[in-house]
Amino acid sequence: MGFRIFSRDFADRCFTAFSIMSVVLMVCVLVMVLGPMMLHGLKAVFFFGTNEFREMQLAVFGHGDSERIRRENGEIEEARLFVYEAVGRFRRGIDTDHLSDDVRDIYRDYGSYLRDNGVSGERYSTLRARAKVLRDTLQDAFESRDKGTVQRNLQSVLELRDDPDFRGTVIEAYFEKAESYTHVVESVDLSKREQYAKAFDEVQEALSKLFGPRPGELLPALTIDQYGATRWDVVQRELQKLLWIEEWVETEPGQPMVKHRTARKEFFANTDLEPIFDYTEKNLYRLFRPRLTFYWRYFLDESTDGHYFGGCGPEILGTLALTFFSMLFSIPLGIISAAFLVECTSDNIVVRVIRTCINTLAGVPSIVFGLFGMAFFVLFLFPMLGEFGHETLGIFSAETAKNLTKPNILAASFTLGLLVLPVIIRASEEAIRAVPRTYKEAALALGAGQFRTFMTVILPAAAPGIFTGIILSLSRAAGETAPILFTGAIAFGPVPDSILEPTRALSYGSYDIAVGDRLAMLVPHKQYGMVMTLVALVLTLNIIAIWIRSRSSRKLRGI
Amino acid sequence: MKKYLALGMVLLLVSLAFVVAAPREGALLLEGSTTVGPIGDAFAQVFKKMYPDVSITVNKTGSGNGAAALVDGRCDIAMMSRFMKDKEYTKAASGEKPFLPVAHAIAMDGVCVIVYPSNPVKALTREQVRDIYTGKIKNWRELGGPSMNIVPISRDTSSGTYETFEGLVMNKEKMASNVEYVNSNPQAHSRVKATAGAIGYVGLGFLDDSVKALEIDGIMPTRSSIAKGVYPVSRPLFLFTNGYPELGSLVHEFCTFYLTEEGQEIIEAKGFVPVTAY
Amino acid sequence: MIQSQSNELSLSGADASLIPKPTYVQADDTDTMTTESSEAGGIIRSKDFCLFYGRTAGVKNITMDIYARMVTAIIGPSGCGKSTFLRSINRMNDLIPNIRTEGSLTVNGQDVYDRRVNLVNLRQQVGMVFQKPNPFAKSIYDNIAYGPRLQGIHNRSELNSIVEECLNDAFLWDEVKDDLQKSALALSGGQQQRLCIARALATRPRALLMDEPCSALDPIATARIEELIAKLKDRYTIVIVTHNMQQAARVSERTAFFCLGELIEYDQTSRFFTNPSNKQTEDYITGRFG
Amino acid sequence: MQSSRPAEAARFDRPLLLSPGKDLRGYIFNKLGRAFLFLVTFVSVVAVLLIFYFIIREAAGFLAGPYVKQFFTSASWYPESHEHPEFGVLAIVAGTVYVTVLALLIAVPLGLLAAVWLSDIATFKVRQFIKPVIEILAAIPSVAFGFFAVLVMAPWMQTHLGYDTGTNVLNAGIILAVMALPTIISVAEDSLSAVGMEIREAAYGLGSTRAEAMIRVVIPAGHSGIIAAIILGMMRAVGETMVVWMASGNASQIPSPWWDLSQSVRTMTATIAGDMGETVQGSVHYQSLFSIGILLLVFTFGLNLMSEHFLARVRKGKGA
Repeated sequence: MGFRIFSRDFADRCFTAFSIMSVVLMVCVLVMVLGPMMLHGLKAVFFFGTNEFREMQLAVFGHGDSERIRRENGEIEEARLFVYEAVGRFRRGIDTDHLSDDVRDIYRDYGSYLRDNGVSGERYSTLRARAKVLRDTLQDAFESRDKGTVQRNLQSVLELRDDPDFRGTVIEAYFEKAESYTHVVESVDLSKREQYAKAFDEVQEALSKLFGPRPGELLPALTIDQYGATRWDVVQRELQKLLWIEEWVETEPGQPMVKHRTARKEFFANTDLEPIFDYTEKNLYRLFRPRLTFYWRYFLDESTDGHYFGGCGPEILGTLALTFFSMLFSIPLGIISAAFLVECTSDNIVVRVIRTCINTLAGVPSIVFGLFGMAFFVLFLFPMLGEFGHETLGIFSAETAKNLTKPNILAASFTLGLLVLPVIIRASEEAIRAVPRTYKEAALALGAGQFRTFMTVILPAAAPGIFTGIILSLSRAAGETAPILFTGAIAFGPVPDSILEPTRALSYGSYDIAVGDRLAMLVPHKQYGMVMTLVALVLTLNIIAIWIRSRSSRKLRGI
Repeated sequence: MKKYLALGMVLLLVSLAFVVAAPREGALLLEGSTTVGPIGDAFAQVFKKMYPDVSITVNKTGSGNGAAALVDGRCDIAMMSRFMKDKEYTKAASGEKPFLPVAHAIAMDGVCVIVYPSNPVKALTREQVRDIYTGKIKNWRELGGPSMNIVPISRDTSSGTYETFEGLVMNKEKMASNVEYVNSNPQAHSRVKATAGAIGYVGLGFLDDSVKALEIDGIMPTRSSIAKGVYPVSRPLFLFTNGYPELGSLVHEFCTFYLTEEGQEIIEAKGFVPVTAY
Repeated sequence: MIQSQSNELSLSGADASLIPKPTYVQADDTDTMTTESSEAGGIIRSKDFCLFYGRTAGVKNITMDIYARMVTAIIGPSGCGKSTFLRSINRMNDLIPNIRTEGSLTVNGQDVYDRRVNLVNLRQQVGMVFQKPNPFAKSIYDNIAYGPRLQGIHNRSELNSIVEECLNDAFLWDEVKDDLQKSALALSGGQQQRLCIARALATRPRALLMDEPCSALDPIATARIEELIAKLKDRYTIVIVTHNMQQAARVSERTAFFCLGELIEYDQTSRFFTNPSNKQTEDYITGRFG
Repeated sequence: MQSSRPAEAARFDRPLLLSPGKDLRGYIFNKLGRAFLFLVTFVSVVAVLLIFYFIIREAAGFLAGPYVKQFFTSASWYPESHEHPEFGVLAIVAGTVYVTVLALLIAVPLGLLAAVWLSDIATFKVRQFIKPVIEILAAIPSVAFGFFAVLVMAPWMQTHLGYDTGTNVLNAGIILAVMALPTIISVAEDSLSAVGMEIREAAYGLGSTRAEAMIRVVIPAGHSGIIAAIILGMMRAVGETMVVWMASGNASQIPSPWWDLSQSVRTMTATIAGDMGETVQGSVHYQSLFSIGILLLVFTFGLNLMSEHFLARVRKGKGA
């Protein structure tokens, strides 16, 4: 007997413990899934923005204090000058291709100069030939890796400096170049040129990622390449790439390799480039002016391509529109269906068939909904309606009829509405069924019709349960990707100005970022930012619904 | 009751406000491959600046759907990472409004075989890659690496990337049943990045420090080796139009944008290889 | 078994119903009675009425007349079908799936089980109060105003007067007049039941069916309800189902005794309790039942 | 109606008969209302039928073609092979079954226990707080779960459980369970709460412990809602696409040995979603995907019939 009581008690305690555990587990999962995502996502809104960010905002979206940004920019450009100059100096020794090109250009210019000045015949040929000798000597000097050869060639060029034939012509540029290259050669180990070249490319890339294109340089076509590091975390990441060379080194054959870091400063020791590494690291604040930014416009702004910069305003609008219209369609339909299933019919074969159909609908994979939506709404129903409305009834303009043949918000909303319909129906059905029969009896006995009874008594009493269904389906409608993929969502396009146009949406947007563009890999906060926005949006909608639910359930309990 | 009625009216008004709207100047619809999509996005971005009144929409649903959309008249330009199949051509030529799809090869893409960065294996031959994917080689030890099971990762069987890989590497042999499939380049990249024994393949643009590209048949996938056609696994990317677009039309301009300096710069920035050098 | 019993007992039921109509019908009210009901006597008449839940009979072969402006009590042991019969009158049993009726049950000469019967009008005119108080989760005011609003009365002052009048009728006005906007669920059980009665009155029924209205209440609350019934009986036709024989004796003018779904005896209350004609009735009222 | 009340009492002045002649408006409203309700409810049926029709239309070519036998008997899925395409769906069906069953095994007990906790153990205030929190889980878009599966779960499984690959049955099952849980908990909690206080009091009054009261009395009393909850949760698990596509690995194999949950599988939904966009419309591969769609619908339909049957038996057992 004692054992029996003990075991019953034990079982009860286990039961309680397990149920508490399951809820704790749930909350843990919530924190684990949602926490990092929200944290990463928040980085899209709260971050340390550099002046590059402010500059970008001003240029692309027209936000910000232009006067101040311009002033700061001037100061920053001044600070960066040191780096640019050092790079320029080093480049002259390492990257001589462009010097050779210049030399060739100058030679060509000289030809036209001569012709313009009426020089012709034999004199022309002589001068050209002389210039050509100069050109070739200079080019040899630039391309050679032997210091002696270089100096000899430069010397032979410079000897002709005072030649009256060349004075006052474009050829004078040759002497300047030779002169400056003489200085360069003194400080650079030309034999290392090959070795430096690749590392120097990396440095230049890291610098352009940090600072953006140099002032005066031709702007790249894409917005992403037009600005440097806009955020402090990107600055630090790129700085690491600038300061360190990372390599995977084999320890012994057949074993995993090990990461190995060497400082670039050491690599470039005793060159013009050496000081920039320390300089950049020490003056990072001065170079970027990071400031804690609350980028609330993230929720309003357009984005640049690949969602690299900017926000997700159109996506939010699209998601709201899609959710709103799908709910507009599915809530009344769902509640009416549920009412019919509970109130109007007893448990006969028709009801059973209907209920089975509804359950089956709940299990249709979302992608099939998408394809069905495309085949039925986009390709069949809407074009038919459009044609009918335009040609027979004349209530649609040709424009509207044409829009109806393309994927649009309405088609996507209907598809989403169908998708969530079973959830609403089942939840509402259960809620309506759970309303005490006495309520219904009371109303009926007072002479309310079935419709009145339902609207005034049963619906308010079932409201909390119905809202549960709405909450669940709202979330689903806002978050689904596959059904809208073919029916009304687009990756890029203008903000729609009618429901007969396709729209961007948060769910599809974040999916698109995740699967499409390599740029997105560089800005994970954008990827998570959109997911966070979606979660936050759905959350807001849910909180409203939950608030209404708790209000109505409180009312039901008479508090 | 009145409250609800008022709410309903407001909602109705809102929806009406959505329906009634001004028409746009012109429209350009792009649909198709997720691989070509980013190029479409970027081109569209540039076009939006040049023609602010034109509505350009880009949707990335896959090459197959792009082709179908072009045939159905649901889009103006289909972005495709593979050439059109016979069946699609037939459908286009025999539909209600028959037309001949015209291809514009806008860029080249290399399919690079990648492994986890600490993997010491540096180069493989096509036969070795094939043996891995057919399940003949199951451990990295057999290739001179550490003793680790190989986790082969492939793109889904209907993607253009898969088709390129299959055609150029697999030599009509079937992949083993344990090969995992992922649905996009970033996915393949992130799986390989996180799995020590993995081998996968991605587009050239997705190479970075966190994965290691392998030499195939002794050739490293680089921009120049792909442009020259030396690298064995590369493919062209296409835009398809409904007949050759009328000269000077928006579609024409869009489809030839890759020839401009700006267009090529964009293609390069997106990690692909331009077909012509400026 | 059921069949045989009903044959045996139906005679007594039929006999009991053949009772002269009440004598105090006033002159100015003659027009309120249709000729049919005046002739036959009852405003609610049931003739060989049977109701089946699926294949089980709930009540069978009930034949009785219920007269206007009188309190008719129905007593009987649990499960004897008295509630079922009561609920048949305004067709509240329709809520239960698979019910089937036989015989006729007329209200004011109209067979209520006619397929074309307007249930709304029927129930509006045959009100009902239930065993357990079931106020809506609305304010006291809205509870009372529910019925009038259904009938299209939205005028605020008119509603106010109806609410006050009905609450007064139900002896509730003094207790709740200061917080009419309070939720009805916050009232005590007895108050709730009186509220339900007031609510039923507000629809201005012609007949009021009360299904054990006091079973969940304490003696004081019960007394108030009984007082209320006494007050209302001049104006309404009241049918009350009760377990409590004393209550039946106190409030009703006529009493019916149901057993096993059948009507055993139906008579004027005074005669019923003092001189029951049936043995079963006698056993029951003297407590020897069972 | 407006006249003085006592004089009017007991007069049945409103027509009791609802005939077109006497009460035309009421008559029409009643009839039309019913028809309207029925039509609206029928929308879902029409939707299902249309979906069926649409899918069957697209799949017809395949089902009439030469691959049908192979479809049902083979486990090798090589739809894009140039020379010898193979359309064996067994491995894919097995994958769906694996993932769904695992998800349900995790989600149903957890969900029920959590629902019990919410409805009976937690204090009112805590419940008001926790329930929305759990519903937030339902608000997380599936793409987010997919990220989580690939970026967090998969590497974790590789490093801590020593699996070769982290995208496998276990991963997909767990993620699906998490996704199905909010639905199960929420709907089940509603139905448990709807079971009246009286029945609980009765059970406790007879000396039941909480566990006994819940398991023997309350849960059976709320069975209809709980089964609805499980069905909705199950349907969510079966129908989920993107997450499975990211988390399951999509290797078209039947795990061997069969209990090895660390192997990748491929589900029906993932196959449809993954292959649909890129494949040539109208090709054999395209049609075969729709055939999988039919299979999936039949699968869910069967599950539903089963649960309906079960539900009917429970009802009968209760004698109601």
